[in-house]
Amino acid sequence: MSPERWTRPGAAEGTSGPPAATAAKPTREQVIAGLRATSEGGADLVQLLTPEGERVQHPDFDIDLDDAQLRDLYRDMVLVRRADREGNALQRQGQLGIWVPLLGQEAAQIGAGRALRAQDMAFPSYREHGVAWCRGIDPTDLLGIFRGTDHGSWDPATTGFHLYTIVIGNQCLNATGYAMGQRFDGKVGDQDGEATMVFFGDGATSQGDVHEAMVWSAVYDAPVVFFCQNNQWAISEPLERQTRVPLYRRAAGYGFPGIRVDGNDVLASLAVSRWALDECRSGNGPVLIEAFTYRMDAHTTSDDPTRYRLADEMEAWKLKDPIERLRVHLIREQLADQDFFDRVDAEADELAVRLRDFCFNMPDPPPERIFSEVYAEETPQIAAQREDYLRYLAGFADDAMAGGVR
Amino acid sequence: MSPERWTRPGAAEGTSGPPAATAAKPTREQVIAGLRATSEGGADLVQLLTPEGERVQHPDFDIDLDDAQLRDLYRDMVLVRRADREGNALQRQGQLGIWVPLLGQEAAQIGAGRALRAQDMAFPSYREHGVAWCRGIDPTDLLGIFRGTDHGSWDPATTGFHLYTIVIGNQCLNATGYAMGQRFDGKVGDQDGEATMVFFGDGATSQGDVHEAMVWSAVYDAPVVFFCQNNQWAISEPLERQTRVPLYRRAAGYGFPGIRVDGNDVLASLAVSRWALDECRSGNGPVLIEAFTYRMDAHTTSDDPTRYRLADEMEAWKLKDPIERLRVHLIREQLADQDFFDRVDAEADELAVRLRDFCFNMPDPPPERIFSEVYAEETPQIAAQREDYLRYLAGFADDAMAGGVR
Amino acid sequence: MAAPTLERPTGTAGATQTVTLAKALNLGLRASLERDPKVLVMGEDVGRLGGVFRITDGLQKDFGEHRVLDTPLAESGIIGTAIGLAIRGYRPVCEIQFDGFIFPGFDQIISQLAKLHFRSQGKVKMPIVVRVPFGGGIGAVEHHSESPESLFAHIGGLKVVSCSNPVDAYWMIQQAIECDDPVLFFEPKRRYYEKSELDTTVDPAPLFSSRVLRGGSSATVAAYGPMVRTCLDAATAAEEDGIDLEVIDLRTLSPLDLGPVFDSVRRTGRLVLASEAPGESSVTSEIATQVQQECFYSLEAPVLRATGFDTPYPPSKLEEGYLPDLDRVLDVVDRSLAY
Amino acid sequence: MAAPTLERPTGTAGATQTVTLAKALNLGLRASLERDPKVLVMGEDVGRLGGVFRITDGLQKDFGEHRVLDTPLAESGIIGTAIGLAIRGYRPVCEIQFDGFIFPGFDQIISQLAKLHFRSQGKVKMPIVVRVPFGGGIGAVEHHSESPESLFAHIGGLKVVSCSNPVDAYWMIQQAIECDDPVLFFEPKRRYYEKSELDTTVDPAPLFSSRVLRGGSSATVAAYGPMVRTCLDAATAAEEDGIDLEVIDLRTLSPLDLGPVFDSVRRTGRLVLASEAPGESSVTSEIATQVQQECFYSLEAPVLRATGFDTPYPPSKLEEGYLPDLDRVLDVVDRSLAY
Ligand SMILES: Cc1ncc(C[n+]2csc(CCOP(=O)(O)OP(=O)(O)O)c2C)c(N)n1
Ligand SMILES: Cc1ncc(C[n+]2csc(CCOP(=O)(O)OP(=O)(O)O)c2C)c(N)n1
Ligand SMILES: [Mg+2]
Ligand SMILES: [Mg+2]
Repeated sequence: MSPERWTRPGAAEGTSGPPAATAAKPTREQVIAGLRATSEGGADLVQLLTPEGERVQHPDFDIDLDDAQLRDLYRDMVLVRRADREGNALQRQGQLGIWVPLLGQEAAQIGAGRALRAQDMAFPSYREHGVAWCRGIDPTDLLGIFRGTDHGSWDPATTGFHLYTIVIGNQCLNATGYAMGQRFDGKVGDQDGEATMVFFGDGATSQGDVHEAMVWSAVYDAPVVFFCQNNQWAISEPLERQTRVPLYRRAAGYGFPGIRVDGNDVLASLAVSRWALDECRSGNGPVLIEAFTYRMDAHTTSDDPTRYRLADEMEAWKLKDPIERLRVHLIREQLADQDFFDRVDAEADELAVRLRDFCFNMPDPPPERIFSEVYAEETPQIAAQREDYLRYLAGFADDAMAGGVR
Repeated sequence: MSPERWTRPGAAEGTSGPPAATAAKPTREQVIAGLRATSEGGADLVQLLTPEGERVQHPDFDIDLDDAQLRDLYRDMVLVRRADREGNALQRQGQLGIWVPLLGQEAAQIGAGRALRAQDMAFPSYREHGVAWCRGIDPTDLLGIFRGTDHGSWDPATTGFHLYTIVIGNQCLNATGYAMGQRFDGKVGDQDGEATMVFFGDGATSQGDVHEAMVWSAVYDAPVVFFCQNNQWAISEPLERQTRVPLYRRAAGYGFPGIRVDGNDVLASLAVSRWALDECRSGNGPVLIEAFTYRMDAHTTSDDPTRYRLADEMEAWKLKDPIERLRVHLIREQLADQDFFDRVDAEADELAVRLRDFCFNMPDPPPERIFSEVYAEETPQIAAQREDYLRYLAGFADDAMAGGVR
Repeated sequence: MAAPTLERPTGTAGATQTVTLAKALNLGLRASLERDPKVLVMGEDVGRLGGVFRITDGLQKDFGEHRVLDTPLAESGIIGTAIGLAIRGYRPVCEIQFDGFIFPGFDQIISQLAKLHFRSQGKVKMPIVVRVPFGGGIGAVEHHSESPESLFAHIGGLKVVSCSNPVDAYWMIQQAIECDDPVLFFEPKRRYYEKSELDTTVDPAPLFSSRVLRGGSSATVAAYGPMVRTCLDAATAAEEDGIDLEVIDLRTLSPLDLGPVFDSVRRTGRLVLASEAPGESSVTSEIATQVQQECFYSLEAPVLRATGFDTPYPPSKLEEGYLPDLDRVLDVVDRSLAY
Repeated sequence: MAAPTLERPTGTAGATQTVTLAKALNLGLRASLERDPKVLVMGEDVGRLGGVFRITDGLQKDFGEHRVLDTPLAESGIIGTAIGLAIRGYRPVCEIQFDGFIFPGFDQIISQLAKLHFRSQGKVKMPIVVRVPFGGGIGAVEHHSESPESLFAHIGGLKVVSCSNPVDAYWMIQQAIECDDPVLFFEPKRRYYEKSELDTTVDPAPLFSSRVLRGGSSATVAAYGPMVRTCLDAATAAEEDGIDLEVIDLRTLSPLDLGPVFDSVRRTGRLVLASEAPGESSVTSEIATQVQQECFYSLEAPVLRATGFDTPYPPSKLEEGYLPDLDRVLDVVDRSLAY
């Protein structure tokens, strides 16, 4: 939006437009076609690498990466996918209560995650294992949540990565508040400034909290990038249960930029994310990014997607696989040799084994953990309940030793 | 939005536009200028009657009213204003606990209210005395809320006017659900269909509920007109505490039309409301209308606007008074003579007297009213609490008769 | 309490079948949808998927997209639009996917759902059921194991019930839908797959009534939802020690139906309340308060409780310790008997 | 309980002044804003207007727009962004304009504010105060007279307090801001304009403590917030009838500090609890439950309550009847004494 638009709002927007033109409510087919259109490469989809691995130009966004950087992105995606598959397998083997797969969303997450700088803060939803990876969180640190030993074990302050948020949308407001703080602290205003990025899904866009976060961030010029991974599904509900029009369009209604990026293109995701974060650092936030991608697995290991979506859809998206396209690109442009691919695969195997070993050896938390850190200043009530409970448990041990029954 | 836009989303929207262009975050001054611009008659403001009472054309909206209809609109506005002023006075005299003035918003409300048909449903906020008037609710029926004898006494079903809703934004979802019902009932689809209109303020647009209502209504094609009275203030907070860009623009992000109308122009308000309701009846809903107007009095009788806004602003808006401009128009075009104006004034005087008399004679509700209609099927607990309480009260009477103390 | 007015679905009259609690709810919803065209089912994933617990399995297929609605992902939206639909004359049954996700819808529940009947003095009815799978014990992640029922029991204008077994599930969901008041309907999710015989020809008890499930003389134990099974098991275990427990299924949490509890306590002199929810300022506090008041001279011990601790719900590896189990219930019974 | 660490603002040391409860809160907020640059005040109309009750009067003028924020109109937004600011190291004090408007912010309070410290095992602190003017008696329209404190007292991870007089208001708000846990701070709005002497050199009592305001031997009466004054007046009135009431200001509702209540009841044998909130499943239920447990052998009468009815708050012409007043408190005292 050019500055003139701000002083003469709506002059060229067409939204107050002729009633005759607005009179056509879209049919369901039109809605679906509109929502899906860009998956075929609509004009508004930012793409730098085609599904066939061909590097293309975009008039507004570009990125200049050397060969090593391209290989690193590939490595990131492969390792993250492998960790994800291992998590899934561990759940199947009864080692985890549930797993939330990211399969298919590696490019969106690695692109965004690698755009973040050390001074930035990220607020994930519950599927951001790829972003976690970029923030230096070891995949083993994720296991506790899904095994049920903790609710997230890393330190948000030192990692720049908030704990997973499960209540849909909540984190968008928390991130906005954090970004307001970055601004209040005077850390925004030049290219070395700080920024915040918040992750949420297509389904989440319906929640009031996401709206309020957009309102707040616009009003306070908060340096926050709203990174929406539109993976086409909210559990069993397709995108058309949440919106008539592509999600990136919401931003215009709040007065900040909204961009739709090919979420299966790690280069585009990185380029757009960097640009958006830089905008925020410089004080031009917020920005909305819609990463157009696909959930290639079930919603979680508890879900059965065969009940609600067709295998065809999956097959179509497999052709756009985020890892495959970079692999083809690296090969075609001779940026990596077989040795590199073998080394990455070996590294992935090691990671999987390490994850597995770690998981099998995770101790159960002790009973007093139920009561720990409920408050910064513990209440006498919690202390008493812990004591009572431990005394009660000790009673069993006594009984057992005394050969007592029940 | 033309059908083509639906199939090729964003093609001509410019929202994914060049990063260089989006990079300019508006300054506070630009925001304010942008938000206010159309009050001076921006291109996107629908106006049919200028502040000077001159009838103008709009390329998209027009209305054809005979002289009697124009006079009726004038009468509506005068009577509603008079009732409003009387409510204010009654509060000052201690007859009401509080009054919520509509002063300045008569044209927005009468335009919208007179666009509603008998089969339509309206969901007010707490300031819609003008809409209530159009729905046939006698002003005396409003007094109970502000005197504290009831929470609204009219029947929403027979009047087509829901009870006042005080929790900001709630009614937008309720209205959307009602409109979904109109659709499910098969009452939508032609020019005789049903529609719903919901009223809320500029401040309300920040609430999650308003967003969710827009999401829902778009997804279910609900025949609901969102009628936002932007009176520039949410208690002490000016519009720029809620948004960077004009509010009608939100609609585009949800995929339905948004129109900004001169809220002090009863003709424009009526024309745009009719169009929007007809769209809804025909099945092309929802529609957002932003009525650009001004709260010419305090937020409520408990408020002191001198603490937060300048008298200048008020003076500027007085020149755009909704009643004055229609009066000038009627005179200039010789559509009404002095006798007409005198009769309306006399009628207003009568109304004021009637309101006053009614108010002074309102009985206090009996104590058992505390417990009445808590449930459709009363619980034994409520019944018991009522009995206990009435017995307790009877005890005082006994004491008094027996000359008892305390 | 009005007599139940439910007609039995003719097709299944006289049929006795073995059903899970989940299936019983499904059958109950189906019966209500069949009986009254104004009944709607709405929520996240309730349509094509049949809900994450499959409680609404097959309903969209049979009743269509306008009777069984997959909604956008927002709980305030679900409750808020259900209210509008109710004003229009519908009887929406909303599913909240998990207990911990009812809070985004809390405002509409408190400010509109609970108050509209009173506000309008009966002119606006709110025949809405909010179904909430609740409680822990299923090894889930955070926010999926909560017991927020007390929050609703505190609010005038709402009714709150919880079923504990398939037979009650089948009838209570239909009765709740028939009720002209808003009903928060708490379903014991960890009992969804427990089975029992369902004979649809036997008349159901009234919705807002408690029931003595097992007579006993040593002490009274009262619970609701998932803890009822635990308490019955505890009573069986206590038998071996010669302790004869009376077990009451509260079924309704607001209004409470404490008549059977008072009667029982007057005989046993002792009451233990069990619930998964934290005890602090809860439904069990209310029951204890009323019982000490009504049975002041009968109580031989204070009313005691076995509840969840006053902490957030812990990671699932700890839930076995958090949730009061058979042993903890009996421990509290022992403490009661020790007075 | 840690000793209070508040330094007295040097400027006003030793000064005794007559202040209203509203002014005391304003002074307390001012002292906190002065003491710690991380303290922020945020909410609807708290800036230029100074809040609808003028509690934040003059603060934006003196501390600037980045310390005292007029927020957009959305309570989930207020709480949700305050949480982010707290993660960033700020100590936000949120104003909720009226009790009935806290519900749109309920989800962020329950799901994030209450749980983040536990979720992160202490790595994320939540030093946030949510100020809520609460209760009735001011002749207001719907949603402006509610007493929702019990809902928060039920939730682990939150702390809930209420002040009843200017001196406590001055100190408690500062102590709440100094507390590293989230504190729901309930202000008795109908007492905003009651006055007392404030001597800022006298050491305050710890935040999470109850206090005996008046010794007595006939029965104990405990209350919080706006009902404390009512109970003190009731005690004065009862004197004439030779009834000697002990009055306790609970001050903290979660954690409860019932030590003084237990001590008192062990002496008097009788307890009457008073609150404006509906009694059902409330803080007063919890207190009754604990007292019948701890003082089982001392109680000569059941714990009784004088509370709001279990209905929605009525139109204001009826609030005098709805709210327990001096007479209703004494009526319940009489019933207690009759045992
Ligand atoms: C407030 C809330 N309601 C419901 C849920 C249950 N739930 C978990 S994930 C999910 C779908 C989310 O879809 P989307 O936002 O698209 O993210 P995705 O899972 O596809 O990454 C739902 C409904 C929840 N976690 N929080
Ligand atoms: C949820 C909620 N929060 C706060 C309030 C207090 N309040 C009443 S009116 C108002 C301002 C509303 O402004 P706007 O939406 O612009 O409507 P207007 O009063 O200007 O007509 C506020 C904050 C409320 N009623 N509901
Ligand atoms: Mg999704
Ligand atoms: Mg306004």
